[in-house]
Amino acid sequence: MLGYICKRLLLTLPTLLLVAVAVFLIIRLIPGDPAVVLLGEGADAASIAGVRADLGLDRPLPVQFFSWFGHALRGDLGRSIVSGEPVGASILQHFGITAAVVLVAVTFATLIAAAAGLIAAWRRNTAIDLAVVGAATVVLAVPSFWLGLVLLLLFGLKLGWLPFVGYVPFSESAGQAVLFLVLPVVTLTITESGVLTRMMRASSIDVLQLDYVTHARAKGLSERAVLVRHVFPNAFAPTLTLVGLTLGHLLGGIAVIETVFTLPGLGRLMVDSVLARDYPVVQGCLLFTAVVYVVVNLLVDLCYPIFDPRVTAR
Amino acid sequence: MAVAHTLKTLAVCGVLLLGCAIAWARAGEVPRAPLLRARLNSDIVSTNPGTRRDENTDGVLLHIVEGLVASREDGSVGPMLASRWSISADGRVYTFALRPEVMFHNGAPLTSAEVVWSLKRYLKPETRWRCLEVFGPTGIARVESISAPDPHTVVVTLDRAAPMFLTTLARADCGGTGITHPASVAADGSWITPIGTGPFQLGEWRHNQFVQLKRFPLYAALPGPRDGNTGGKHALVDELRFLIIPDSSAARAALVRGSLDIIDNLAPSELMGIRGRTDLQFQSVPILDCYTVLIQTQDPALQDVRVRTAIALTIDAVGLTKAITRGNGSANNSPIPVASPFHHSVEAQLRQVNVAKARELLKAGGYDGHAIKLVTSRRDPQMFDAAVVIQAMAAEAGLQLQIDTVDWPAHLSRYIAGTYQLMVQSFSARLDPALSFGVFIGDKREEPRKVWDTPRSRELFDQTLQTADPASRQAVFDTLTRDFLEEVPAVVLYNSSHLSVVRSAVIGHQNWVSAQPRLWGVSLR
Amino acid sequence: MRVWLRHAGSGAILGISLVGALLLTIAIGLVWMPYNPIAIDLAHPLAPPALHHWFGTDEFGRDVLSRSMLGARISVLIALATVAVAITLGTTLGLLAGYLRGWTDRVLMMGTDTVLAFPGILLALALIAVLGSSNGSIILALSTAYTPSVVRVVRSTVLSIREREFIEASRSAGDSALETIVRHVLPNVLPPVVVLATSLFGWAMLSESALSFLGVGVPPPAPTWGNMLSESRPYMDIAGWLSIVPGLCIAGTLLGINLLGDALRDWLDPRRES
Amino acid sequence: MIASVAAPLLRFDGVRIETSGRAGSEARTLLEGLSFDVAAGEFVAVVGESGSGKTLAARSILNLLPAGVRQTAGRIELQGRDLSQLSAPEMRQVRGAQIGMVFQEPMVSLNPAMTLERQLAEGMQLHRNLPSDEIRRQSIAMLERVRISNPLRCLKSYPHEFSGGMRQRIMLASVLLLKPKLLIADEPTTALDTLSQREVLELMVELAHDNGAAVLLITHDLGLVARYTERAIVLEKGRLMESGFTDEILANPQNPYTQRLVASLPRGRADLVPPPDSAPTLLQVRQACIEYPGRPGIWRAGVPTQVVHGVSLDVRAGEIVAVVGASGSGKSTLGRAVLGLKPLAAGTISFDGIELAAMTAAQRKQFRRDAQLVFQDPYSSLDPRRRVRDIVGATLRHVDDLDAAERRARVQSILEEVGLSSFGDRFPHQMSGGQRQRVAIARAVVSRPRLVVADEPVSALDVTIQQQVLTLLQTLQAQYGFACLFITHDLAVVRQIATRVVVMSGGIVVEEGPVASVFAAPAHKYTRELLEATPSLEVAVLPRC
Repeated sequence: MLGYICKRLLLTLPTLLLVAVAVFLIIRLIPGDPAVVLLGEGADAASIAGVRADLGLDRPLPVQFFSWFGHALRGDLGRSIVSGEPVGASILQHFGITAAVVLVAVTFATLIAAAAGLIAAWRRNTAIDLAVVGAATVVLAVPSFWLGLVLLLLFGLKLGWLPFVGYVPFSESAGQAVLFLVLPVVTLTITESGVLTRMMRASSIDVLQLDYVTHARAKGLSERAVLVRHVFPNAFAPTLTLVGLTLGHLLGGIAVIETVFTLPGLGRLMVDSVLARDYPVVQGCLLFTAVVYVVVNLLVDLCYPIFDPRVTAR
Repeated sequence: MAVAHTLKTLAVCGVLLLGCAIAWARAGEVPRAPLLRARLNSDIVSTNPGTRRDENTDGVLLHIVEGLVASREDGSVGPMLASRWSISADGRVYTFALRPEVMFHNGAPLTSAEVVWSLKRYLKPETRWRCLEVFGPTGIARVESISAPDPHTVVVTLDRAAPMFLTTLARADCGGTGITHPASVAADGSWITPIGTGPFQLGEWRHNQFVQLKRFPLYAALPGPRDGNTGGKHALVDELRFLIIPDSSAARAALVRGSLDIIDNLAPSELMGIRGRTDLQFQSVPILDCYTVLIQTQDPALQDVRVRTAIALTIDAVGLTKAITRGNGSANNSPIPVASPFHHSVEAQLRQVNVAKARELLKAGGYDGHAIKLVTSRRDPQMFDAAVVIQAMAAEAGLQLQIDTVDWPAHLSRYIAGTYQLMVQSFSARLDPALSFGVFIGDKREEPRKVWDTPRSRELFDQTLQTADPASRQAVFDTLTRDFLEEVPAVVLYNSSHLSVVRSAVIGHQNWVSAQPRLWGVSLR
Repeated sequence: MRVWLRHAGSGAILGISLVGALLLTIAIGLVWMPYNPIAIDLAHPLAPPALHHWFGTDEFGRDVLSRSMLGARISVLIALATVAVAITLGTTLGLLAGYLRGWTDRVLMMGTDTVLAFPGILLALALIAVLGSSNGSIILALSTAYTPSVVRVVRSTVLSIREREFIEASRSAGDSALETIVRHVLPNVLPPVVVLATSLFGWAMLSESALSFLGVGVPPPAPTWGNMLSESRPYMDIAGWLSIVPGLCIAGTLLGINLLGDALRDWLDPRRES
Repeated sequence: MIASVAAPLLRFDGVRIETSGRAGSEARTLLEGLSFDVAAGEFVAVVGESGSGKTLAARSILNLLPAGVRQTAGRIELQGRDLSQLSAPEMRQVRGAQIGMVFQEPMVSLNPAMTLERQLAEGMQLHRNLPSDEIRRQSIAMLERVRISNPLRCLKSYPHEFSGGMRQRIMLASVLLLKPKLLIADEPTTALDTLSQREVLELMVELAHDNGAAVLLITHDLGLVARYTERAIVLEKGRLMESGFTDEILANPQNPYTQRLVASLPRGRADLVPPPDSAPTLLQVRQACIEYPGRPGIWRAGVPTQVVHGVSLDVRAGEIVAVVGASGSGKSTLGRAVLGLKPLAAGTISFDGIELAAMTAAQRKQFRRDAQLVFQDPYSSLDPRRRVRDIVGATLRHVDDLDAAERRARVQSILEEVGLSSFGDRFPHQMSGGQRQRVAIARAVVSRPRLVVADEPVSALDVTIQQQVLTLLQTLQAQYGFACLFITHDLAVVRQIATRVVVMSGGIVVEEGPVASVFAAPAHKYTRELLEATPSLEVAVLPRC
């Protein structure tokens, strides 16, 4: 198993290197100079050049890249131009919030999808099936941020049940922090459950037609036992891959939902740092996202054999 | 069996999540009442006064640090850490007498040594002081020496007379030339934290979430009531917390539901839905800022004054101001703000919209109908809205303007490099009219961001810097205003107001001509 | 066709009617609009839906209905262009990777993995910031973000077709590699690609509005449903119709497109039971 | 085994099965008025081609009909008790405990995500409350009984780790552990090759006899019916054609359909005449070796696996040579290599004396025209997106001396010869398996090739249609005189069509020679086993009256 993990990680190194180079170049192509942003409207040429020297932006590009990437490999992502904070720490702090929302939301979405998909496939072409498919299709059509806006308007503003401004971290008061996360989690759960339900239903339909399901019934098992013990594990395997893919992307930051609910998550951090030309933070964030994407996909592949033993970790 | 497996994996996910939640539950102190909560629309950029800054940063830091002198309510300069000062006959030597009873936040008394250290630090190039250029070759004067004959006296000697010296020291964007204790800086010169003499001291700064200030119990306040950034500054709450809420409707909703006490610099568009409420107090005080359309006179299409005049004639400043500031701004075509004591009859002239004349001038000026680019940014909603309105108004006269919305860094870079045809730009409050003109006038080769570069205008501008007598300065300002309206290097649109709204429980909040928040002397019922 | 319609059931009919409504709105918009969508009327900002302004006005007094009609045209244009670029580029690369295998396959797959490692929206954000926010740069940015998913679908379909016996039959009949691809592989790749195109259209429209939400969308004053929605944010509590109208337009269009996509999948692949 | 006087074990009485009118389509009758009895311990076959309703009959016993299909009339009695009236819990008591069922596809008849131990124990835990170690002991005993090596390891492993034959045996073990009174075997060995088919069936018979269980064998293969069942029931398109003792029905079938069924069994033909010795050798294969590249790791290249090593054979012009062997013996790979579709690792293949590898472009173009391939799976060998006319005309596109009109005429004439004259603009999915295979043959023959390689052309078809396609191939071969390399695993077909036979096993040729002599006195052990394991041969031997 360990050999397989090392091999997989080695395979992703070139991709990560490519991502690092791409990020490094793209952010520098964006017009607008971080030094100018720092000094504001009154900046004169001399002090701009001075700040650029301080930040090492005047060094040749390759030198800048290798010094940054060298440190990155050792875990030091440098300091933010805007706040001077170490990039690594601020990424982890923002990532914590994004991870909390994404992990909870994707877990709920997966549970909902697994149940709804299975039952819809089991009771095909009946009222339940049409309802589930209808709901999933509608959910797929609704833009996530609009849904967020409506929920915020309804539960935050009008009914005032849930706070939605001035995020209070867990350290401040766990109760408040949880309340803040309810709305974003609900929004994300609804948005993500749509595609997962459709996937689970399709794979359940395929599995239900296979002989070993009829065989299970022929053994005298109850319908429930057949569904849970025989249909679910085999139907859940392909859905799990989709969950892995979604998880990989969402952990990269749900910028839009974080904007709607003013959550200082990784997505928000990335958008702000791109808009403020905070090079180290942007580079750190995107590299971190790429690593998360790779690790999550690896994790999903590792627990895939639980559902489908044919796929052994070769 | 297979199902047990699935439940096991989901349980692992749950535990992982719980671990995350507990990991952050560090012991944080429970907020104590009374706590005053104000709002910032974006995080401060640093705690180093007058260096890495923006409007929000200046506003917050002026609660922590104080300069030798500070602006009064009417914009003039008054005593702060220096109880009085004398100027030599030739206007070059300034002798400041320090107030004896002032203490730093770390308990050390204020002596001339710390003042000299602070002033010298500001003048060092690596500090990147915003106002260093004022004392550079293109500035008003060079500082020859700073000395401390005794623990309570500081003498500053300039190379020539500079009536604007004290005004510069008081400028908010220079950090009020705040005096800080040497312990604010580490051994290697890197900035740690602002140890000032203000009514509040810095508490916790949690990025993108809040800036917390705590009351400084040993603060030695000047006698008498508040007077601008000076006068009696009393911290009436134990803790002041600036919450960072970028989204305006979220901030408004928080105010309505009581999880926020003060929304200070409110954008006019955020006013809707608040004005009618009884549980909120609303204030609007004109300030000395300026919203203008800069014109790149070196651009081939805009070199002809007739084209520039035509552009100015298509803009109905009164209508535009009313629409954008919801009636809280005052239309104004002159660089001197309406609220400035130097704003008289000449400055009050307003161009009347004349679409026919504008078409005629455009034709005469050789405008061939192709689109002229108007650069704006979303950072300040008023700038964005102004561009949209100007474009619509220009279209009436057949003038094709194409809006180029860029984000704030790109906007600033193009402003400083002068790479634009037209640009909607807003300048923060300048308490002295000379500074207001200084934004437009300057040598384009040296500073590409200046728009008015004629020998006559620069000569007149220097005069305003040299003379201290208000009457003669007013005459020069009138001439400059007339020339400005004549040559149209830019079209000033309006001066906005400092809009703020507070919960009824808040007592003593009073805006003034400077745009920054002022939260000393404010308490909760 | 009629048989298929009855068989496809209500989903397809609803899908066709929604998409039809969208196309009708755009067609009418080309000829007539109640007001000039860009003209401002500072006298009546934020007027609620009433007789002369059916969908009310925005903060500049511009008519929301006219802006929705013009917005429909631009949003659909951007989404269509993005789908066109992503599909053509993605299909070509997918065909090469799937059929030629070997090094081309490995290099192309590494390229797609790199792009996929970026969160879509942020990649688009960075590209737009570089190219300046014009319709063209948005289309380029969005198609770059979505081409990898097309490459992956096409590649996996080609891999399965490649093993089918009629490919061997074509080679044994003397067709060259190119002829085999054009005559046999491409026609069989089209059905899954067409279905993917419909969901891609939905994603593109969602991303365009998300980009406007983050402030880098289509530059004003041209309206798209996305930037109308993001500009309606400050007035959500006092002028709800400003955000409800574009939201419903986007949701309605996407619902129509998705239903059409499902119906297309069943029609193009008769063997699959609905 | 005379039927006992008491109520029979299983009785079908006027059973009718219909599709429930759903989504507009009106109700269709799939099975009408089926009545028959099965006595305890008796072996009964239900015979019919695809679409005859035999599987539906089997599945209706345990009420396992697919969605949208219902039993609308008649009674199914198990020892006098009508199963169709049972409530769900009552039916669940019957399933597994009283009646066991074995399915067709070994690949999907066992749950891939569940260890075999749990799948075997599942039935026992449900119907017999035995302690788990007792269940484990019985499972191991049963596995040994079905000749599974190392039963302990087998319990811990997953289905995909076993071959098709072993999997069917494991399934038998799991069903018979519960000692059911009736075992329904729904085409249990159709997907297996001849040798493992024989093993599984003989095992099934032994175990049934041990437990005194009756067996209801659902199949389309008359050979199996002859060898393993006492009575048979013949179905066609949902109707009972004939029922009675197996050997009577096979000896002199009364019903015309049964007669056609028995007649379509491949029989030896005396009139097969080998080509004259003067005929030149068209195809020479000398010491051919073929490899499949292994899966490459990151650095090291994949380890290739040898599939064919050192095979030599000749085909003379106009001669039909059969290549016979089990699946995995390399016969299909050899067939493709002969057409140059698979590169040789060693050895040579030459056509008309010219080595394939050394052919010039022009020679290769001519070779493409002279050598054609007919595939096994009608669903995969025709491009679903193209009309029949394009498919058949594909090879002609590369023939220069024909203009468009002549090409169209040539295609239309070949379509007429294969009996599909009006099918020109149809799509493959609009045609039956038999019709598609005729299109495949038309495609191969239209360019007047001199060699046709037929890779198991009929094994995917029903018996009656198989006969029609074989006769078509023979008439075309006689008419155009092309040589044919006929690849199959069914020795009965070999006897009907080929004059010479090459027997392959494990990638090498174990025996070769004229069909008559090889069949009469097989020299190699493998050939003998293969002959014995082919049941349909015996039936064909029966006197025709």
